[in-house]
Amino acid sequence: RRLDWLTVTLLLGGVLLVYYLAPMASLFLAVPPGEVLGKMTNATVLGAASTSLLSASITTVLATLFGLPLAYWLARTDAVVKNLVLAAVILPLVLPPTVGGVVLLTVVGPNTVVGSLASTAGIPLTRSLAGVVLAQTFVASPFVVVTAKAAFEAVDPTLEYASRSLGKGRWATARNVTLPLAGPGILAGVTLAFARAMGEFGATMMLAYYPRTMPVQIWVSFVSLGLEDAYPVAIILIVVSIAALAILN
Amino acid sequence: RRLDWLTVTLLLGGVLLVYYLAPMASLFLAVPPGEVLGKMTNATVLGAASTSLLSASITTVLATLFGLPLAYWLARTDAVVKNLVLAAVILPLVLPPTVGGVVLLTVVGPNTVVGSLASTAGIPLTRSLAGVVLAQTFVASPFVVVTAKAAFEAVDPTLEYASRSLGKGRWATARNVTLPLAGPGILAGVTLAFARAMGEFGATMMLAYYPRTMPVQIWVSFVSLGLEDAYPVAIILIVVSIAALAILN
Amino acid sequence: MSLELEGLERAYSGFDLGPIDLTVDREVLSVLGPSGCGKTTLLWLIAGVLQPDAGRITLDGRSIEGLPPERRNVGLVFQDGALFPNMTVEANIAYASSDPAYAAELAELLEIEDVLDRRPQTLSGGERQRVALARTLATEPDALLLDEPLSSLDAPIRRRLRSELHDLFDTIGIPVVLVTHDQRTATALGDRITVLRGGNVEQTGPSTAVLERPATRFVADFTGNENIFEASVAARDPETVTLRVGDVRFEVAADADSGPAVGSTLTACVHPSRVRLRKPAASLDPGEALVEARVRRWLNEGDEYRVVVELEHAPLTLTATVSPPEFESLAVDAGSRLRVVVAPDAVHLITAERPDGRAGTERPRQD
Amino acid sequence: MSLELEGLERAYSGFDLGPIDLTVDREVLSVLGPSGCGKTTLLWLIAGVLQPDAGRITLDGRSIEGLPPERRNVGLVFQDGALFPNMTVEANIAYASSDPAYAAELAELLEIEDVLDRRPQTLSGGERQRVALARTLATEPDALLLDEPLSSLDAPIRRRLRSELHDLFDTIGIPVVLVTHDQRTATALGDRITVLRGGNVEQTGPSTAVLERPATRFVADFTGNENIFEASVAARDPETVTLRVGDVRFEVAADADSGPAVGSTLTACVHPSRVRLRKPAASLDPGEALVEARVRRWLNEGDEYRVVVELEHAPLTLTATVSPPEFESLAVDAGSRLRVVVAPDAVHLITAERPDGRAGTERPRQD
Repeated sequence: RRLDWLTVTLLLGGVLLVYYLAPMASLFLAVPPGEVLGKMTNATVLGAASTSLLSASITTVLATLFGLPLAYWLARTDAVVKNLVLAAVILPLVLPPTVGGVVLLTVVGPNTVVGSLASTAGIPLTRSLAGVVLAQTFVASPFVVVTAKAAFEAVDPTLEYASRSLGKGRWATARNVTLPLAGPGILAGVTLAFARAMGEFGATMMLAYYPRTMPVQIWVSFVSLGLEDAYPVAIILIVVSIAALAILN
Repeated sequence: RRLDWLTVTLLLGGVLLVYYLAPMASLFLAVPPGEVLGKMTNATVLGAASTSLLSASITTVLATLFGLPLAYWLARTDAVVKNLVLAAVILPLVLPPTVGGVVLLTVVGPNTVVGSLASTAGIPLTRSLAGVVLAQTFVASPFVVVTAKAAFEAVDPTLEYASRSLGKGRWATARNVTLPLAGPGILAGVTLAFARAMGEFGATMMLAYYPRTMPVQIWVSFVSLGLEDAYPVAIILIVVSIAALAILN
Repeated sequence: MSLELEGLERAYSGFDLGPIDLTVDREVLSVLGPSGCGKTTLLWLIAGVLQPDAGRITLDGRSIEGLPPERRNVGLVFQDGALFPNMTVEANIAYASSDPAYAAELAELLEIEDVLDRRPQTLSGGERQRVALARTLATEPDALLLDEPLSSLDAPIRRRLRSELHDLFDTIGIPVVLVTHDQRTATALGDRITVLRGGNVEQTGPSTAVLERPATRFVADFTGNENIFEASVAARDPETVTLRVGDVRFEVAADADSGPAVGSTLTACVHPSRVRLRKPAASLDPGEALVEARVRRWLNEGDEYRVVVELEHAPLTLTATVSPPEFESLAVDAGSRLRVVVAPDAVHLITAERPDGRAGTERPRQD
Repeated sequence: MSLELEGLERAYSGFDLGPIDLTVDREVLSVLGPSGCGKTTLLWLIAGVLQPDAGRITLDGRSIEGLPPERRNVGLVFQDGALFPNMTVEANIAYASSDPAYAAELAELLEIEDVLDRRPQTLSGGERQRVALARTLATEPDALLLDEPLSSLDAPIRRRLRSELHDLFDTIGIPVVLVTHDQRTATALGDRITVLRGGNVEQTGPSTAVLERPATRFVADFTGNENIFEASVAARDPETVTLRVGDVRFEVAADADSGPAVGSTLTACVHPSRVRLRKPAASLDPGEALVEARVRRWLNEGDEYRVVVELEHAPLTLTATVSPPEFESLAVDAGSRLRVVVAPDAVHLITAERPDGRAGTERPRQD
């Protein structure tokens, strides 16, 4: 009885933990810090970083703007179509990103109606920042919806009823009661969406190989110059991920 | 007052819904069914499909085997390191897959100790089915842990205490009470992990461009022969995703 | 000022509430019923949190059933308070009222001044109820609804709050509807009582009338008239009905309008507090029926003893509640002999038996 | 067979339980206390669901405090039952017992035979309690623990189950510990009562003793001895102490050992059921103190009336409970004059005042 049950489960699960953490440690051990830091000021790296930051920020704003209302609706409705709508939101989450790229290209690709109209108007939807944002939004925005939905659901509807029976309308209730209480969950969803947008690779490769985001830059560096050349960007992305983790906790 | 509050939120959120669903519909409209069905029996497509199915299955088994104990530990422990362990599990979820590929290569790449030992033993860890599984496990297994953890947490610990005070040990309690009650949540986690493994692209590209999984095949077809050539595999993956969705609901 | 419900109906997962007709003037109406009888649903319909399927709600002459909750000016104190956890107690009250002076006055009245800067999570049950009440009163409502205001409180707090609420309701002068599953709270606070069962009104009337003259077996049981038995009518004159159970006869005061035929069988009930026990050799007051009995068992319930006796000449078991001094003077013990006295006005005849099939979700038999 | 706790301690989010010393033989011990006083924690420590920080637990001579719950053979009936929702009622009971005949016997005893094939979610509160009890008894435990067995039940069901449990405990002949916040349940079911406050034992003793001779002000208030007042000792002889409040004198039976000095001030309490009201012109029994009073208000609590009177010659307000027939014969109304009778053995002197600083999380004053 020395070895208790919970310890046994941790030992088994520890195999996964080692598998998650050892490579991370190994990277930091393998890399000569000076050299990598030097490469970080390289123009290609800086370009990829600014493309990623800009596009992920726009994506996050779009996802929040449209995702929060949808999350609230899903949390509070008892409409029969609720489950179908929820399925539509989860579909991009389980869809492989490359497939997401393929289906998006059938709508916004250069030879489609939408794509060619936009091109004519001077806003090409592929191989452009717009294309990056379109790819990231498809893949990342469901995180806002799913996480914020759970946060809204965790707010007892009785509190909203109480607010309204005190004479406050829907909007005052949402502003003073629902949003403050759902705040931490909403922040988690927004953070997840931003992290996912920063890391998006599959759909972006299909829609917008240029301008290169950081994940695409890692791939290009790796193929053309070898693993070491991918380190600087990888380290920036790891730092961003750990920052996101810190916000999530 | 005709337009009620919930309808307004749905109208706003509907923008996202259209963005998720229109491309899907567009793909099915754009594709001549006969032609695509014909291509599906093509040897390349079949090879990619069998590689994906086999590797995703192995990944799912590994993720479940080690992920469930870890999930149970996370759900039931009050150890102080709990949050750190949870952070380690979420890290691969927020890490871009290409970065996952980079860090894995620093451990199992051909020039590393582990990689060269395995190669000598006749099990190369890159450009092999083993490499695909390694990449997919890193990216997909956290889904089992996170979802099953929530499922275990939803099982009232009082029920476990009740079982034990009725004279049943830890294992009988887990088998008769905890697992049956957490079952649906665990199934959801396993399904998500399988779907994520089927769709894995970024880390796989870095670790094992060969043998080609379906997402890699889509990319190769798109680059070498154009969008239409990517359709057959994309449609198979969409069908798999929708099946996963059906299980999740 | 008056609150009127007319034909209010709502289908609700598994059972139907209503149709319900009730009028509440400047008084307190207690809605009493078991869990799941539709009490909370009724309040939510009046407050506008739920929409009725049919029926009208009129407050002070204006029809309010179509209005959203924020425009009804009906104050609802939710069960457990529904205080906003993201605000202090003071902010909770200020949220409801734009008049800081009035808010301060209410805080003083309800004795919550020293918790104004605390968060709701840190309050005790009794404090939470008071803050919720202050917050609702701060809106100066035209009608006040309370959902189980005293449940889940410890006894001393419940006792204190019960008498404070009684005084408060006396002073505010608006229709008050409170729902509860506790008969003591219902009678202590309500001018009138409505008993609800499976979504339907079983009886409405002044508290004493409902308690002492239950219309149905269900009301009798729920209001504590637990001595319910079948008896046959042995004789009848304009003022009394004589009931027979076994070889025992009871005289019962006859209602003017109800006329049970001699020989018919009917259901009677006696509240345990009206079954009086005497020593075997006790003397009789005029008009009292006196019956030999043997003690089967007794329970000490603290403020009173509950003594179960079996009549010697009838197949009937009666429960009597006895105060501690009385209990001691009677020297009650299992098996000991006593006399049972039941005054004519203590026995009530249950006339309006409701068919069993109409019962709602609760199934009293199994319990 | 006996269950012994020695110096049991457990630090628990915000307050400390214990050290607690208790011995329970083949009897029922009711642990009474307000919410949050550590009642559930105490049961969980005995059952092994929680581990104590210090102390010993002995059951039938063997030390069990180090054993996992499954090896203690202590039956714990959880609050709300903790039935397994993935099994039918029958499977729940079969899970606990390998003997189908005994399981069937228990189902018959507890009258749950007709719900055996149902899922726990579809049961009523009373059924759930019975099934949980049957499931626990099926393990043939050496001691039985019950957590709030009657809370959250409607009154008629609670009444019935209370007397059924009383009979059941009589027959099983093992140590039974039940915790409750309800004084009626504690006294009705317990041979002895332990009052818990903020994690510490405030008083332990036979039910009647705790109820009638509360050791502290807290116990007095919690057991319903709500008439608590300060009085000075006017005279003292071997059998009686004479108390003075204002111009009113009470005679109190003196304990042999306690000797309050003449002139000292002490705390006394009287249970409302022992404050008797008489008409203004009533005659006196020998030895009764009789005091003029005026009715301040009254509450109808259904099975009894609660009358608050102000003494005319002392700054003292007393609450009396009065049965409905008595209430009618007294013609009580606000402002009317009555006489108050308090028998010498009705007044109890509170001697062991616990310092206020030792109180736990509950703060009775604010409520």
